[in-house]
Amino acid sequence: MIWVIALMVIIMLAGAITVLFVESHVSAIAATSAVSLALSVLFVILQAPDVAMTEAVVGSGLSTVILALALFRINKKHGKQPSEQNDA
Amino acid sequence: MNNIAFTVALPLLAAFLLPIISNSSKSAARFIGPFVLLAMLGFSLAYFNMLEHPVAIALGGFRPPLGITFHLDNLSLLMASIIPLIMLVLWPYANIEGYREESLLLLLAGSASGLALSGDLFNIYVFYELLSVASFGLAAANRTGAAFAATFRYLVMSGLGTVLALTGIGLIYTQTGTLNLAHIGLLASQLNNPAGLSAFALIVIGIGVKAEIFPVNGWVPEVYSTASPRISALLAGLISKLAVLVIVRLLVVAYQGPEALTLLLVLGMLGIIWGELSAWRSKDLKRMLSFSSIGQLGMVLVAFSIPGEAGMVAGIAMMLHHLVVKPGLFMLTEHWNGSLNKLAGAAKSSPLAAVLFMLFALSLIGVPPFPGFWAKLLLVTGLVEANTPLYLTALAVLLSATVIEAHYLMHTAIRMYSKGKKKQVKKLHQTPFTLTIISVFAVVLITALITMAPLGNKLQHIAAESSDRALYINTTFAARHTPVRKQISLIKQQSKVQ
Amino acid sequence: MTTDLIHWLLYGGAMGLIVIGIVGVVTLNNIFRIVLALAIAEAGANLLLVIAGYRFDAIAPILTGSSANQLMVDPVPQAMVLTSIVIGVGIQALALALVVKVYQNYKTLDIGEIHQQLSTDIDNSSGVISLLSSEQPAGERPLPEPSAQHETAQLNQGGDK
Amino acid sequence: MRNVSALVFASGLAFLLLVITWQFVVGGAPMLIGEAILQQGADKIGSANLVTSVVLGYRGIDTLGEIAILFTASTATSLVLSSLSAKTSSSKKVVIRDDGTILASSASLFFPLLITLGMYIILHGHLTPGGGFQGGVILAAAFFLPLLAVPGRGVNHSGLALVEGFAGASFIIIGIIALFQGNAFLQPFFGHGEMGSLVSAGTLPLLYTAVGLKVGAELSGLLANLAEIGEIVPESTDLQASSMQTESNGS
Repeated sequence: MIWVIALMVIIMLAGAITVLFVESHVSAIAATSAVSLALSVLFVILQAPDVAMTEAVVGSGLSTVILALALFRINKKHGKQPSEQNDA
Repeated sequence: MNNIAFTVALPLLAAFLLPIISNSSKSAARFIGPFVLLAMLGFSLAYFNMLEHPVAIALGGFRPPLGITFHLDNLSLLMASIIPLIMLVLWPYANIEGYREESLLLLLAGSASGLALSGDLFNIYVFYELLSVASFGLAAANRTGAAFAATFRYLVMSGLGTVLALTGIGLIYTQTGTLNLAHIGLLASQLNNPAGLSAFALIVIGIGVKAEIFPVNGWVPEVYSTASPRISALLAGLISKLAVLVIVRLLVVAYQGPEALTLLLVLGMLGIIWGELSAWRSKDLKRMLSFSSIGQLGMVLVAFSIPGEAGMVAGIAMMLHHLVVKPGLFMLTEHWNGSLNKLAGAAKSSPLAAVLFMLFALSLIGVPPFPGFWAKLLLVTGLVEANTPLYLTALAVLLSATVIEAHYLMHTAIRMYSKGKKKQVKKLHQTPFTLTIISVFAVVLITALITMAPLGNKLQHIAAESSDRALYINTTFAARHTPVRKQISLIKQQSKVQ
Repeated sequence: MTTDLIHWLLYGGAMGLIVIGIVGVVTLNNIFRIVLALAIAEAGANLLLVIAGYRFDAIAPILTGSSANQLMVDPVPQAMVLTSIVIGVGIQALALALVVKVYQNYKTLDIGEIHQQLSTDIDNSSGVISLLSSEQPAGERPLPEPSAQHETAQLNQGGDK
Repeated sequence: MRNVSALVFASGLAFLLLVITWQFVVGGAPMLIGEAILQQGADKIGSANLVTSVVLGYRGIDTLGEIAILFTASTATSLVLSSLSAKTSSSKKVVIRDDGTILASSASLFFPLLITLGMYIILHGHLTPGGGFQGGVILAAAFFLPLLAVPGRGVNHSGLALVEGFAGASFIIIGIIALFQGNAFLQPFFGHGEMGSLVSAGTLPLLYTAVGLKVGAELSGLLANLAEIGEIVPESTDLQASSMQTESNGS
């Protein structure tokens, strides 16, 4: 079991550091999601099934969707920006 | 049928139902907010009259350390009655765009009274978060780009504070195994170590985002300049005091060691220096008031860091004084929102407003007959009596801050009475509605001035009660689900036996 | 030995997440990324709470027929973490809505630029000549308009860019 | 400069936290209230899942605060985004893209499945892991999936408001009914029932249903608000430019 814990902690910390340094926003969102997933595995090991379920559903599901929607919105604007500058 | 839980439940209920009601009848929806606030006022005042001795109420009917308790003493009930009062005064009767803002204000009221009454660490955290989210919504309600950006920075800083506070709560729970404040107080000796003290520091910094404490107050000038004056008045006047109240409770119940007090003292001093110097440098009224509010809260913190009852009296006095004066000043910026230079001639266009400004400014500086003077006097005597090098340094900082404060406030006042260009003077006219709101605060201030002697006694009483750690703990553990009157007699019997 | 290692792994993981998250919030320049870093710091605090309720050889706090006399882990921190996860996602959604609106208004995600534009906006709306604007190149310096309101300030910004 | 000071601050914090954890032992926390709740929780509340008894029983008002926070966040989000959605609502129908029938039909297939799953998780919250929050998120997903599959389909916002209003209100009203019975606010009532059966644990399943519906409605509202601004912006540039124009003028 200790190997699972070690693996999950390493995935978690690596994911967190990735969020800080990776270039693309999409990868950053994916890394956050990975952190949540590893965290929910840890919660299962720590005998917290309720929390694990919530973390999996909310942390790596819902919040990823919310982040993706917001990013989608921002990118869409981003693509249009040059033409707007011309207008101005 | 009189239960204090209604002061939390009713506004939340109304806020939840407001969208539905406003869909069917807009005019009915407009009455709900003020009505609920009046009801809240009624509930808390009813308890205030009944209360001779602090009581605790176990919510959910579970024995105190297990369930969540509400702690009712003079201080918390005072705050719980001030909340609906001040919100009634600042309620946006005229310019409501939709139900959303009303809904957010009601949520703010409910969470604020929860925060004032709660005696459970995690419950305080939940209400604090609710308060934060509602205030984000209100701060962004102007919907300008600047308001969004300022609110975002506010949110990030607040979110950081949340993480720190939650870490602090986690540390306390790891060490004591409980969340109830009174129970933590019983186990306080376990917290007198680096881990316990850093938990306190983390919670102070975390909750301190709302209390405008020194390192985490970068949001203050931005949000207060971009939000509407009403919201600034609420945040600076009321919400910051509730955050301070939480810190004070924690200090009294669990952290009476010198380290925690020194931390507060140093943070308070830094806040005073930073706030007053920035206020002195600022060139427009809104930012000047925001920075001065940071300085004032620094003084409140310094006051609470004085050990014993003297500090409690001074702190509560400073807190209540700022609570009355700052909203009044912020409401003045509703029509005087330009730079200080543009205020020239303001006294001519609305003489009453200028007089009110003078009144508030003099009281804020601490000129003798006004209530602000007595509050500052309590603080100064407290600092002199504490008589250690650090407290005397704080005294020096406080006195020089007062000089700076006098300089910039009087400078502004003089500018108002100087002659301005005609075209500009017209724009500085305050509307009667705003003037009425400001006058309410002024009337409260003057009433306090007249009734200074009984008010001082009452303050002493409140301070003695709320700085008594044993009383807090006993009260909480006596909480049963019995009617309040019976509970009071029970506590009396117990204290006789002891 | 294994207990020690588990101890270090768990606390190291929780504290690591908190510190990485806070460093991210303080150092990152991109506001979208700051929201992500905040979520990570929150996850660390949640893990810390769950660890506080853990004990070895205990089962999850759910009563079943076979769990009569077994040791259970503490349910209180788990309930707290449930609450704080849901609170976190609410705040995250609000933060992202603000990010979208800030981006629409200021056309940038850089916190430094946003801060600068914000100060200029506030200065403009109150008619103070900005302290910051003297550091900007002359072309970007907004004209101090005495009657400028928020809207006009924004339009100026948009036009200048 | 800013980075350097931030790193100094962060390493200080890391050092502090490491010093603190040095003292702690995993599994060594005192657990005073936790132990007491493990002892008497089952008898007092009658819920097999003790986390549920803490969430809805011992710390019920925390949960009330929490659903209020979700409500506040959703209200504030729609307040923040509303200036836009009000303006583009007229152009809503512009973007009906055909994303293929497969996606749309699979979405409608998943809808009842997800609803059932969500309701199952909510109703068994007092027996098994899971409950109002988890089930609520799944309900939100169920309502959101068709929205993604068939862009341009509007959300019934007033219906959502109705659900979230009444769900939140019923949570509080259940709490107040306890008051009128002479108990404390949010005190669980009704009989405990037989431990482990579906109808047990007094008012807890009712409260969790309210929480689940509230969370579901709140989150679908949030997602719809965020998604609408992602989906609605028309493909044609002139329309978007004009909407941008009105927006910056009107804000």
